[in-house]
Amino acid sequence: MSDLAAVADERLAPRSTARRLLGRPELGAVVGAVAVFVFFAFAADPFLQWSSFGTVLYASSTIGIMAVPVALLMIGGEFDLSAGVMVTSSALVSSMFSFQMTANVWVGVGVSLLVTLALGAFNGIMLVRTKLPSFIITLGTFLMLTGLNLGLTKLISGTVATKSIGDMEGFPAAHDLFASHWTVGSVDLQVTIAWWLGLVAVATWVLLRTRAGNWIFAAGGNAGAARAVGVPVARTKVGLYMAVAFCAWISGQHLLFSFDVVQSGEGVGNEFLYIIAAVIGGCLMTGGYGSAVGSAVGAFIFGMTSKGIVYAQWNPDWFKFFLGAMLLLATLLNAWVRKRAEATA
Amino acid sequence: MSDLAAVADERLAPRSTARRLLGRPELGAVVGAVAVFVFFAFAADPFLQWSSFGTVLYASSTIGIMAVPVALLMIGGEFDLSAGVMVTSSALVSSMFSFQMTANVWVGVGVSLLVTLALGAFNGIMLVRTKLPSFIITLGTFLMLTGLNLGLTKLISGTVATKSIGDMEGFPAAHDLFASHWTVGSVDLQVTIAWWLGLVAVATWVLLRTRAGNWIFAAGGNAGAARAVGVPVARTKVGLYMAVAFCAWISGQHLLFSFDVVQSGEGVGNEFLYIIAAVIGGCLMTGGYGSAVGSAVGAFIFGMTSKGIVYAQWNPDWFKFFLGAMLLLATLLNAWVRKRAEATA
Amino acid sequence: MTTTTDTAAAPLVALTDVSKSYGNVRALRDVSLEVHAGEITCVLGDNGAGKSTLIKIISGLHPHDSGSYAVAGEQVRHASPRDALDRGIATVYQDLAVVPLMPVWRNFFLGSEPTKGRGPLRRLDVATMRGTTRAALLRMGIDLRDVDQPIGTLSGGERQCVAIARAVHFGARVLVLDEPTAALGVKQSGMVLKYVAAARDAGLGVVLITHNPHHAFLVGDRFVLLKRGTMSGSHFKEDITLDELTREMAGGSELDELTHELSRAPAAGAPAAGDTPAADLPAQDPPAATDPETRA
Amino acid sequence: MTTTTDTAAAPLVALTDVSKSYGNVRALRDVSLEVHAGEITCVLGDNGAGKSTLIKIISGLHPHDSGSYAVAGEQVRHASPRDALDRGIATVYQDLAVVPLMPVWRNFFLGSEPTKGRGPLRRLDVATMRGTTRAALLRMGIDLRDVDQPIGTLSGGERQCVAIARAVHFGARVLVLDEPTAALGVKQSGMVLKYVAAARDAGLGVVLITHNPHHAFLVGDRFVLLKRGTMSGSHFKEDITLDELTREMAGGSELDELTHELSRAPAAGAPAAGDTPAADLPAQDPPAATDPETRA
Amino acid sequence: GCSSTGGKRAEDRAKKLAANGSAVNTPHWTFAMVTHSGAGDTFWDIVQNGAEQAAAKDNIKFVYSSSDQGDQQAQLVQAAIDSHVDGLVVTLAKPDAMKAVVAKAVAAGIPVITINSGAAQSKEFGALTHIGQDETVAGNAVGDELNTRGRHHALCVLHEQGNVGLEQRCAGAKEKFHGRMDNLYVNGTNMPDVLSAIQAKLQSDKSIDSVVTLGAPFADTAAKAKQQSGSSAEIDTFDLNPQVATSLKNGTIGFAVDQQPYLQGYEAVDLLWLDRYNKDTLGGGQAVLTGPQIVTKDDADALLSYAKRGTR
Ligand SMILES: Nc1ncnc2c1ncn2[C@@H]1O[C@H](COP(=O)(O)OP(=O)(O)OP(=O)(O)O)[C@@H](O)[C@H]1O
Ligand SMILES: Nc1ncnc2c1ncn2[C@@H]1O[C@H](COP(=O)(O)OP(=O)(O)OP(=O)(O)O)[C@@H](O)[C@H]1O
Ligand SMILES: [Mg+2]
Ligand SMILES: [Mg+2]
Repeated sequence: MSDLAAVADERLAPRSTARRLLGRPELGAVVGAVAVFVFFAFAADPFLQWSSFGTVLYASSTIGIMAVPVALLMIGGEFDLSAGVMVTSSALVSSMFSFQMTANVWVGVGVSLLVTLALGAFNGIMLVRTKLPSFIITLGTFLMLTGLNLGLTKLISGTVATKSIGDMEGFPAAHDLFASHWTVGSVDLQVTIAWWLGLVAVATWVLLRTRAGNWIFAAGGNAGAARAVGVPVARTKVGLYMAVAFCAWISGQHLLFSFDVVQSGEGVGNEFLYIIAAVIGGCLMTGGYGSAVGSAVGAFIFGMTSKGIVYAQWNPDWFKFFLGAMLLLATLLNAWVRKRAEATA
Repeated sequence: MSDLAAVADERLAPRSTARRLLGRPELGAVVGAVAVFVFFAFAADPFLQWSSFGTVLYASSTIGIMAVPVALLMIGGEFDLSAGVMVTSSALVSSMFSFQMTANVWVGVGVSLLVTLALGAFNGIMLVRTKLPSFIITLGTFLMLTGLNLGLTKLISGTVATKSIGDMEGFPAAHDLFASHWTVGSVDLQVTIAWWLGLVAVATWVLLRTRAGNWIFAAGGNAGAARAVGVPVARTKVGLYMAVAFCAWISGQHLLFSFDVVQSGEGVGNEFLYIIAAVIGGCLMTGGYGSAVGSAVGAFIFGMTSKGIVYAQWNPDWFKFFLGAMLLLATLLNAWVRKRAEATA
Repeated sequence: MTTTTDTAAAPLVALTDVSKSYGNVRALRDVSLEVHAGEITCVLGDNGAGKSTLIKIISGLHPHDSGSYAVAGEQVRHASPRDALDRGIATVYQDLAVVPLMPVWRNFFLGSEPTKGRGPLRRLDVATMRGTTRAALLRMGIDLRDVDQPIGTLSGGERQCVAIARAVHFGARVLVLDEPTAALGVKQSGMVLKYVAAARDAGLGVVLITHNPHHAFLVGDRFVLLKRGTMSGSHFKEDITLDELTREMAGGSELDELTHELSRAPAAGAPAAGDTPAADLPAQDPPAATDPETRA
Repeated sequence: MTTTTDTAAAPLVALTDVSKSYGNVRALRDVSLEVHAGEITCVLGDNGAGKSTLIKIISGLHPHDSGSYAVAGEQVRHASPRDALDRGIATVYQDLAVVPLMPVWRNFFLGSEPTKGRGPLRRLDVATMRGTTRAALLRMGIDLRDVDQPIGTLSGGERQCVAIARAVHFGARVLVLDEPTAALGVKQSGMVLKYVAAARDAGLGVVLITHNPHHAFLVGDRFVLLKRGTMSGSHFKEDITLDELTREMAGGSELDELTHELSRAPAAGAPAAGDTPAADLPAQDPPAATDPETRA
Repeated sequence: GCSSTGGKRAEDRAKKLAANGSAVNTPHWTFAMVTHSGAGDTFWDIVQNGAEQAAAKDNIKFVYSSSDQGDQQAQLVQAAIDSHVDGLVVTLAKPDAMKAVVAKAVAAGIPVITINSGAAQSKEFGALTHIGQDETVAGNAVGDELNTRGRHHALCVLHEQGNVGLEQRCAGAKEKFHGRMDNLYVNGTNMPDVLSAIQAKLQSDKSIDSVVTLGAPFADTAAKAKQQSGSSAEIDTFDLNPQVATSLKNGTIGFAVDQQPYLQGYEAVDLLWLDRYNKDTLGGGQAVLTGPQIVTKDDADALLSYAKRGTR
């Protein structure tokens, strides 16, 4: 079998490392991000200030923290429409438990973690048990949580917002963990940015270097085949929903500890921001393809665009128009770059 | 080839007509609808009045008119997130054109039809040209239309709502076509119900009895294979987006002629009601499967549930919770019935 | 090498020095091929040699990167399979082009649906569609319980038969078949070869891809051999023997070694009735180079 | 009928009167099968006969409706393919169980990934995975350019080889193969049969599905014939000849008629070198019942 | 572990339970209120609290529903008519959408009272009376107050795009304000977005010297944004809540303009009851005004405890 030796293959066109890098899903999005950045650097003077950079990063991180598990879930072939309100639920539980029990806020934080994980598990288990599309299941959870958030808050607090827990024991420490910020030079950096980057790193490691990551790709790429070769698809999906819940818990605690008070109606609609970030970052809607880094770049593009329009002081009536146009252009550029990279690679 | 004769096949278990009927996608949803109906008939006294029936039917029809093309689009494998605001855009164009030009309202209605169809075509052409997921494309259109609705209305009318066109030429006739109602006994029937049923009939005919219908199923079921056997997949998808636009135009004209005035901020979020109706009615999120009748039943379930909760006078804080729970239960029942029907068929 | 033929007219399909890359994978390099009316052109080669890629270029699914492609003497560049179909090129793809959730009869006519009535009443001729589907499949030896069942619930071979029956039914001038018999049973394979021969006799040009040199040699008129994306040979039937063909397909010398290994294997089992293990070998594909006649 | 064997121990896999319906389609009725260590059980039958369904029951993909299923004497009811894998049953599915967008090496090890490190640092042993994949495929004669390319971009046969190599690599006690050679080239088919024989020699039980009676007869020890969902025969190798087997697979008498039709076909082309058309026929699958020996 | 400070116990200790229970023996009528509010809005929450308190007192079954879409709101009114309620309270934020269905209610013999928006249309539509304050007038009050405070460049933060009431508030303020006023749309259901958007705006235009939020919950966030972006703008707001009252008290917020939502709900139900019971009307055909009231540091102390119990 002499001709089977692993010598350079004549059927492969040579391919440089640069090109290889360009072929990665997230690096298409990076080009989009750079383009958006350059655009606003010219269009909006204040955009290039260091302090603005902190604001943009903060806006990106609050979306990005949730975009990471949502991207993982999308790679695993499912959606979670309840992700937005689950953040609020998590904050509400934490706040109301601490307040009503007059307990140290850390107790509330712990209870909230358990409750939120249970919500995630509920989504996942309903999904694998009923075999209904995740769109329907999580839409049901979304509506129910929206109702529960409002109904329970009014029942317990008597108003649509929680009571302030700013004066309770344990608040300062919890605030430090979830909502502190440091000033580095003239940039104000929120702790959410650290959470965000940490989550991206962990998710990337899990996706590329663990069995669970392999299973996530397989569950989304071809669930039938994955099941046939013995991948615990159901367990993987439940785990993904719990990962979403875990990050919702982090976001929820941030919400609580940075604003003291939680409005029960919040979070509705945010689920789409997370999905947008994941998709801009290169996740396929159909599952089986994407990356955590991509979702971070997607969140960053979204953060830059939505804040850049404010910095540019464009007519606010047209805000959504600009937002839509920018997102479309960024994604188009992303797709175009990827196509070019593949064709010439 | 004697053994190939088309005699009764021993490999087929006998199967009655009733069971065959039960196996159809939409008839699973029908069981869900009946269950919801019976439930509210007991839970809400006013629900069984004829007048309430008119209200429920009207509520269902306003969703149902859009659920039909959205279901077709989903069968064809795509989404349209801009469907909700497109209804508002269509109404705005019609109203503002007539008013600003002091033209007969029919001129505005005509212009609106052209503009709306152009919006649909834009969605479709962008989709097939860029090959980006429809989620991203129509999300871009959604945001841009939301911005345009507000920006243009404020630019032209100076406020967020249009001026009344109730006193303009042609209004009565247009009102009759798009927003009249008849009283049959004690039931007040809106003309939208007729539009709805008409659209369901046409869509069913197209889906099951025309080449276009075959292509829609194929485009959603396996676009690659469809293309390989010569189905004009791109043309089919553009056509589907234009069908959504056409129905958005009908809905938009109804909105305009029943209230004289259009609020530029409305319509946001309705796209999901349409998708919900289609999915409850048995459309697959992944395309290739579903029916127009199913979408109608889905819209009816949604209409009954959302109005039934009001008739039952449950605590409004919990409205969303009940809505979510009922939808989930209806869909679960639907899925369960279908599974049973298939297993014993 | 395959430039002069006894058929005077321009070939139905002529590819000249065609290349095709997928990203940085060069799947085909400088391949030439001619399809003539009333002839069967067999494309043979190892796994991954580029046979399906060649087929996909002919059927308009992929554009070629370089080289020229002529249909009946006219230079073409198909933008979509529709163009190829309109020029009378019908194809059976290896990764079957069927829509799993659609009923068999709808799949059969997909893209070329017969209609009746006119104007807004123009509608699918459902009765004809069902009837034709059922009949066409019955003729291939497939007795479907129910042409209304989703094609995704058919067995692999049944699905293959639907695809072949469809191509045969619509094949106007050129019939392209990518490993049509791979998933088929004994009876169905025979039927398909019969169809291929019948199509040829009816004056169609046929392109047949197969891994079975026996099948190829039985019906083929010319043989194009691909190896790792390049043409490694092109022969007329009269210029080559089955044995040479088989040997060329299997990559020559390594095969003998393998045959010896395998011929020892069945000896571990019960001895076969009448035949020696070695005598079995010729009858099956891989070690066919050891055909009794050849070895004798 | 297949209850007494020379191997004393309980069969590795024993199905007794197993039935399975998909909705109102009765795909299998009262089928029995035994798989013994060191033996190859061939399942033969027409398209749509229910072979893949039988395989899917064995590999835990579908539960059976009635009848019993024992692994090594113990009654089982597999809830998922994982259960079957854990009992040492590795399967190659006809509709390949691969995840198209994932790289080849990830697909190869999917569901049984080797890891290194411990605790939170436990991670995929990527180097081993790539190396093993490349080596295992090279041994089958597939020289992949790049084990990192998505498996969906491989040719049909290359994908098939990955699936087989994977099953062979992980096959602990029972190896189940559904038409493994269908998409394979001459060389690869030979390799696969060699692997099957080697697995058998190593003491594994093998279930092999094929449409090729020659392949089956070459390596098989027992033959289970399915016809339209029911068992139409079950034979030991010593009880049957290749010819009888072929005839039974093709449905008997109709075949002769077909053979005659086909044998006329090649006559329209140029005469084959040395061979008469009729002499070609035995060498290929469908009309194999007209083997020279048989007709003589 | 237990917290020694704050929490429910602290609240309970401070809480004075208001006497409750109905004081009349009229039949158990059902009154419905249909508003244009989105879900979970603090302002409308207080309106509801007022209405419920009046309902408890008057032995009324009170049913609330709301939708921020005009056609949906009309359908909800229709549902109330179908349910044969004994009285109806509606808002006319989108008067044209409500016209027909209010006429229907009147025709069906249901007494209708309009609240909050729609002072101009109330009478024409056949309502008994109108209670409350047009958003435009409330906006005007803010514009005037900004002038009084010598502001030059104000920012109006709209927490929902295309919401009629919010647009009216901003437009009203702009109308009376002599300086420049910019609009900023934020996503009200996403507090971090509100924070970062206001922050971005303040960073990009240092000349902004006052920020007006259109809902109480956003005032605190605006204050935070101001602090983090190093701006010196004054934060002002519509509506009250406990946090705004506290911030008013300690000077983080300049002023709040209050329409007394509690009164709008309470009076509407009470007047419906009075109409049923005694054919009494209030206002003599004129709208009954509930505001606007400018609340500053001086009033904050007194209002804080009421805000905490959800009635101011
Ligand atoms: N999911 C399904 N739903 C309904 N019917 C099915 C399903 N899967 C298979 N069948 C039917 O069951 C019968 C047996 O199918 P199976 O795939 O087992 O055949 P097979 O013997 O493997 O055929 P082949 O040789 O063509 O692969 C076929 O007639 C097929 O139509
Ligand atoms: N979409 C694609 N992207 C990248 N590489 C591809 C793609 N399709 C095919 N290839 C590569 O091109 C080569 C030729 O593939 P092709 O499918 O034409 O082979 P084939 O001769 O049909 O093989 P088989 O007999 O196994 O079907 C293969 O090595 C394959 O890996
Ligand atoms: Mg191929
Ligand atoms: Mg099979």
